Amino acid sequence: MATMSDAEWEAIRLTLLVALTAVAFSLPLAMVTGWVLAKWQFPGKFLLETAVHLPLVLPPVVTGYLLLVTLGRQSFIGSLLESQLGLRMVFDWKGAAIASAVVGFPLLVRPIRLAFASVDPRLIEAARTLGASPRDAFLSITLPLSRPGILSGCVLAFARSMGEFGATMMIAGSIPGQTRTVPLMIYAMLDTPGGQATAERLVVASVIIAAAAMLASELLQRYAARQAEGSHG
Amino acid sequence: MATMSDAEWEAIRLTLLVALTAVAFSLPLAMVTGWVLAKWQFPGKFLLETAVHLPLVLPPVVTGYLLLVTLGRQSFIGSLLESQLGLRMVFDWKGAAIASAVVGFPLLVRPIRLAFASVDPRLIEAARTLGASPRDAFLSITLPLSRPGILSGCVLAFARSMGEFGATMMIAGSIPGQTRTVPLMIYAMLDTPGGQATAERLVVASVIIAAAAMLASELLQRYAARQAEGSHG
Amino acid sequence: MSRESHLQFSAGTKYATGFSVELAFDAAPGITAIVGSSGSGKTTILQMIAGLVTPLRGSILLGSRTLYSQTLGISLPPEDRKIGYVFQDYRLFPHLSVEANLHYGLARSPDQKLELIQVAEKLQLKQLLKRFPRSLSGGERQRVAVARAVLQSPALLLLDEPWSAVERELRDTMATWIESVVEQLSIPAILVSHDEASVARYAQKIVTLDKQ
Amino acid sequence: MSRESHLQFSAGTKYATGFSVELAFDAAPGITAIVGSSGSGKTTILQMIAGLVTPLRGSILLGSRTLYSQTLGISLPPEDRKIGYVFQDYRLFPHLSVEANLHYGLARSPDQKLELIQVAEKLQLKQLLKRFPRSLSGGERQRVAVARAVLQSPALLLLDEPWSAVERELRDTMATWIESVVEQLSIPAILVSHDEASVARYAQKIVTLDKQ
Amino acid sequence: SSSADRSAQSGVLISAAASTRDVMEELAADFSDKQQLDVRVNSGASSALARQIIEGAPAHLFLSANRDWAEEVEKEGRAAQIIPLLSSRLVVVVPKGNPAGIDGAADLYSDKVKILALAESQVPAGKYADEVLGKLQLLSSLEASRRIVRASDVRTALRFVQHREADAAIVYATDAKISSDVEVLFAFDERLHSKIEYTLVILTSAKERPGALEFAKFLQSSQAHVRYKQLGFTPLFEPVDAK
Ligand SMILES: Nc1ncnc2c1ncn2[C@@H]1O[C@H](COP(=O)(O)OP(=O)(O)OP(=O)(O)O)[C@@H](O)[C@H]1O
Ligand SMILES: Nc1ncnc2c1ncn2[C@@H]1O[C@H](COP(=O)(O)OP(=O)(O)OP(=O)(O)O)[C@@H](O)[C@H]1O
Ligand code: MOO
Ligand SMILES: [Mg+2]
Ligand SMILES: [Mg+2]
Repeated sequence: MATMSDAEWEAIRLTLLVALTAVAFSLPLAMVTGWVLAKWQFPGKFLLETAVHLPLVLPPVVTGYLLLVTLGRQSFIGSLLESQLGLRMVFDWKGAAIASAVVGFPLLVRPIRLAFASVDPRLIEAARTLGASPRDAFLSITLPLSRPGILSGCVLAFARSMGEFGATMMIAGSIPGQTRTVPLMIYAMLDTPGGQATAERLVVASVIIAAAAMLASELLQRYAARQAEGSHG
Repeated sequence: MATMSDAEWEAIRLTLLVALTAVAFSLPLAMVTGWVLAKWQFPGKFLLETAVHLPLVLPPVVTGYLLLVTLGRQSFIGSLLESQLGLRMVFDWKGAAIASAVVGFPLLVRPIRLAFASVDPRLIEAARTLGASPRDAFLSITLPLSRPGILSGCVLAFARSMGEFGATMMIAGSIPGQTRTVPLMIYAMLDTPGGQATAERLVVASVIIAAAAMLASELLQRYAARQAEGSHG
Repeated sequence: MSRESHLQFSAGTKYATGFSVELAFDAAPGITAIVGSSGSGKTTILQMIAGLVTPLRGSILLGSRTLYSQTLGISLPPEDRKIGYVFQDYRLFPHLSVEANLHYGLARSPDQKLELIQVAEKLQLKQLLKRFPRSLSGGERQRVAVARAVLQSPALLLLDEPWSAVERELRDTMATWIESVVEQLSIPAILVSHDEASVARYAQKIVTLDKQ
Repeated sequence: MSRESHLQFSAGTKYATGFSVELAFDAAPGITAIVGSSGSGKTTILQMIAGLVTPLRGSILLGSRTLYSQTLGISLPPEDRKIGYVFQDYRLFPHLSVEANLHYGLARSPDQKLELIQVAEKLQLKQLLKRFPRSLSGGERQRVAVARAVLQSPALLLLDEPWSAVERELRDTMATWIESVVEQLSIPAILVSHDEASVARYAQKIVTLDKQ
Repeated sequence: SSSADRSAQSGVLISAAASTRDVMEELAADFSDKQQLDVRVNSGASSALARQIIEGAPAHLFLSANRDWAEEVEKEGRAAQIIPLLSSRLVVVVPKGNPAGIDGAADLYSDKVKILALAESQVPAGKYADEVLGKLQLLSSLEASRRIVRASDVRTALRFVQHREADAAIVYATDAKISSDVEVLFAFDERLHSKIEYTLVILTSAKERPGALEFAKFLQSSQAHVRYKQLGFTPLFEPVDAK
């Protein structure tokens, strides 16, 4: 890795920034969505589910295209963001983060939903009799017992973000040092004479980052499990 | 939908064929992998995890490129498949199914792993004392109790397959009526003058299929839950 | 006998399976036992008092507080009832140590009249405070469940088979201690137990639930 | 007394927490009780017999079969021991109906000497066959656990507090019935119970486990 | 984020068609060094680039692979000036050594070519190829016999030939130059397709951005002229030498 160029380091830095931002900012919404899907029953619930899964079903380029239309300068949201907050999404790493967040959202929600659904409701009842409000019981019982699922969702969404190409390319473009994330750079290098070596280095770097993420999640999981000596009381 | 052309119907048929084949054939391997990740502890386990997640971390085009190199006519495997079995993967729907299976694999494994890990081992012990071999206990206890997780993984992988573009394009090309799946056709139509309408119809069709899949999984889930009147004994 | 902490129960409910139960009784401070055969509805009564099963009719009053009233449309959420509940199936929190389990209700209680360490000592749990529920024996779990419910200094204590998994000697220790706690806090305790000896010895009043 | 179905237990183990237990006893066909205070290791002994906890030393023989032997390096897997185990925490299969729970061991047993319907009737479970464990009362669950273990016609029966959640009357029905089953099958049964009355009345032999 | 934000506020940004990425990045680097000005290149499919500009992407210049997308941008009022910059030849490539023994255009519809790789019809290169095959009256028969594989871009079409999965591909002469595993069999007569015209669009936003117009001029300098030719492009302009 001694031979990595500045541009490659910049792409890696950018990818990490985008992936972490995407996961961090979509996590709260994913938890709310996971909760609603796990605990509420309402007619047409599968429509919400479909909506959540849309970014997975649609080709990423289409998702990117829709984001471009939604957040572009000509759109209501885009113009509002720019005039009120001075935020521009198109050709910006923040746009790339939004693309990653949207594309990774279903991967984040599913395991969280499953985890919430499988927490034994009798434990929640016990917490309530011990003085915990529903919110308190969620934070002190449901949340820690759902840690493996939440972690799982984060790992999936993070990994997906590391490889996100189509949607990012549409909204953020591929500007070296600015929005050219690792996948975009790999793609560019694949077609460049002499770019093969760079592409290979970047693939290796992605793999290493992914391995680090797995290791981290594995350790966190083991730590949590040791804390609880297994989750079956 | 009365206006859908034959080519569009053909793309939909092909996409369903590819997605269902991909999920059906990768499910057994995903279960084995999920089991190993859930139940075994071994040094360097995170390396296996990383390997499983690679198709998520790498841009799909890169995955497709690697598949092309691995399964292509010039490769050992590819030439073997062609000479011995008369099977050609490149430019074939079977190649598209492999691409979908590979890209969807991490999405299939994660929830299954989580489900296996969260089955109460005390129930397995009880089954063993009642005369069940480990394999029997897996089939009669672990598997049915993991149904929500397995279903979840299948839904994710199926949905992902519906939207798979990059890897499919690399290995299967885009031959109308032969390997042009819905995402490839949407891509082709997106920027074609007059193609917008087709692209929109296909997006709508994808969404409807996804909704149907969600509805099916929801019903299956509810059916299974009714069977068990909830999973907390 | 202070009216302030008197339980007046008169309610009934019905499960989807067709089973229905109906009961009316008063419980003054001290131990009131509910006895009845297996499946007669004892746990269901306790769950109605705790707010975990909603009655279909009637009212439940605790001192001057209305916990439930069909006519008034009142149904206090469980966390506002200040009721300590020892579940028949314990329901310890698997991710918390014994100490954290005991602390759970204590930390959420406005008036902490009992000390964690002293209660743990009384119920012979002091050696187990750092352990997790998974590695406890049946009787140990049961004692943690009792300690956890008592430690929140409730206005009413519900005990569903609180000593079914311990030997006679420990059972007497537990019963005597609960008797003293109930007296100290001046609250009613509802005891469900199939152990006739301890019911006869410790209950001031016995309510019998017939299978309907 | 047939040697064929005699349990010879002489083994010990130790948990990571430091707790260790060691015991030697024989059990002939009929009911042998193990008594001892909460946390003294009764459940641990049963788990060693069933093959769920591996002893650190000693041997466990059932008739002519070696279930475990440290010196011979033998440890039969639980499913080959033909031991019916009523767990202290029941362990019913949540996804199976009562009937399917009862059927589970029966279907996997080579010689089916008992009828599901008759056992269900004896333990007053006939009304519950289509129900799922989640909606059963404590005593109902316990009876399903007992019926499930007995129905596999085991070569040895382990009963960990099998009637702690039912009233005196039903307890006697259960004990008398188990006594007759044990006699019919001519097998030993190991009973762990804190109910001194039923131990005194039904156990032919009492082994006392001291806290070490 | 800081460096990225700064350059977005001060530098010049050109959105360039994927097939011109290498030369544009090279010229941008040259110009940046000389002028102490930051020029960045955003590359992608011309269609995507045009849409991004229409949706407000902060680019100052746009190099489209054809005239259509340039005009699309103009229609939306974002173009200040449109300059035909480069042309290219459309060629047939085959795996090195021509294993199928393809002889000329007539062989494209013969048993020698089981798979012909083309870019998708909406990608400029694919559109030109369609025109050529249409004029040669080969397109419908090739399509009917399912011998045409469409690639998402022209480089992927090339790659299929590199890996010998396709027997031939129609690509730009400039693409053929980057791979040593393929050989150019022949170039099509330019009259068989509409003019290949890489079109430089000076966007309205270029006027307020110091250096943008200078860089546009640099792209038409004699130094650039030489580079284009080396890479296989045909410049459509007379060098106007910027100082
Ligand atoms: N959630 C439920 N849904 C349907 N029926 C239920 C449910 N919970 C309990 N029952 C039934 O209601 C009846 C009363 O149950 P309950 O748990 O109150 O009995 P109990 O008196 O506590 O019995 P035990 O002494 O065996 O614990 C039983 O027949 C039981 O099967
Ligand atoms: N998995 C385990 N890991 C560590 N310690 C354990 C484990 N299981 C049980 N113990 C401890 O070993 C001791 C004996 O446990 P065991 O369950 O055998 O007791 P018991 O005699 O059945 O008690 P009870 O009558 O309360 O059920 C207890 O102190 C318990 O805390
Ligand atoms: O450079 Mo293009 O837009 O792939 O023809
Ligand atoms: Mg009960
Ligand atoms: Mg025990």
